[in-house]
Amino acid sequence: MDFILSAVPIDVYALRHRMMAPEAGGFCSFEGWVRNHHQGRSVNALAYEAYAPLALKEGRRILREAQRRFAITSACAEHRIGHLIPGELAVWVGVSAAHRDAAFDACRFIIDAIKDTVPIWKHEFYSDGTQTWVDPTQTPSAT
Amino acid sequence: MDFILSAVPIDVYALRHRMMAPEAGGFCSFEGWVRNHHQGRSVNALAYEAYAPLALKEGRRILREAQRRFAITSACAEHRIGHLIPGELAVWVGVSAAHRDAAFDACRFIIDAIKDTVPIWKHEFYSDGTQTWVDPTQTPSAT
Amino acid sequence: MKQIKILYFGQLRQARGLAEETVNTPAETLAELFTLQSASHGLTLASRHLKMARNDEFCPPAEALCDGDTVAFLPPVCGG
Amino acid sequence: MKQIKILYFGQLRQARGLAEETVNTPAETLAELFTLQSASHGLTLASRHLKMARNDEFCPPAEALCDGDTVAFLPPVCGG
Repeated sequence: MDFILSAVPIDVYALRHRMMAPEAGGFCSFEGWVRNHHQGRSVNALAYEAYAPLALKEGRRILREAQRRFAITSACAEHRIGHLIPGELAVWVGVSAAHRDAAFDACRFIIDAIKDTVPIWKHEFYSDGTQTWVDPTQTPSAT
Repeated sequence: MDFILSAVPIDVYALRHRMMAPEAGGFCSFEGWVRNHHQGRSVNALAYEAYAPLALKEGRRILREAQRRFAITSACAEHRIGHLIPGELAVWVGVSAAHRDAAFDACRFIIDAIKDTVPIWKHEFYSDGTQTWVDPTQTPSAT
Repeated sequence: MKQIKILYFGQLRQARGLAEETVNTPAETLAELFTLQSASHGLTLASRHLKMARNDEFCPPAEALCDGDTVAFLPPVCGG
Repeated sequence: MKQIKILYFGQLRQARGLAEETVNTPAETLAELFTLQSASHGLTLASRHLKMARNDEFCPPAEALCDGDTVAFLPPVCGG
């Protein structure tokens, strides 16, 4: 049960392996990958910036809330910070549970909450040379 | 977009890697793990048996239906056959999509449909020496 | 009489004691074939829980048998 | 006057041109501090889209500032 901010590529295999438990029968994971386009513009790269102390607190609060709301065995999430290119993994969420209902519901709850409240910002760099801090309140949101 | 029956351990990393696509922004996977207990009984091992020609047809039909119903980039599923012990991976489903709604919904649809209609049977071996073909119509279902 | 190859799976394979057999049968439909085999070998699965396949496709029990068909009797599935 | 450390993130960091600064301010609340900084430096984020934190905890904008506080101005988040 941990929320991690990482400046290096996320090791999905280590995260997944750590969550395996003989009493868990189902495991659901979600991955957010960096896309090569956003609202019709070609994306070359992006950078995630976090307010780290608060992001860690908020991420852990979300995982605790998932544990309280759903009958899960364990939950973990890791978010990249720093520069990424299309195809790279931006965020990973994994949930194990005795039954698949709880695994799916908790995984969905966690990624939605991360996107909604964890203080992380995305700076996109486009192939036309422009760049912007993505503001979901200004533009229809993606992924 | 493939449905696979495997007599050897499922290689999650190869399956996941094959699904990565620069236009996909979200990826959802579900794994069914062999549990060490079932309805209060301690499970030592189990065996999955498939009616292979029909299981492959039905599995592929489910993946095609998911592709038709949801806005996904790709979907894949692999199911183990043969003997497994607790902790081993019995089934893996992965779905990539531009948006997470479709990835979650399609992944859930596929695992539900696999459990519902693909001709695969489970033989459980208990630590008390007994064994049974699990019949979900006789007992409340699990996972 | 038709010559039919029958496949058994899971609890039905265990009950019949073999995975497949070839029979000569007067049965006109898949359902009749199951009734005959069931009576001969004490197979107890309730028909409402039984699915059937012919030549590797799901098939309604009321369908007619043809000489040379392969029929499969499928107890409730339990994958995943 | 209170001495307050201010942290800027994302589009606000870009607009302010720096990630943090320490100011002496007469502001009584976090909201007042943002209004003053916004006027001095042309920060344009609408307050309905702004969240604030004090000493690494989310904090309502109406809360009182204390000397020595660290305040963060948080534009709309965009993780995931």
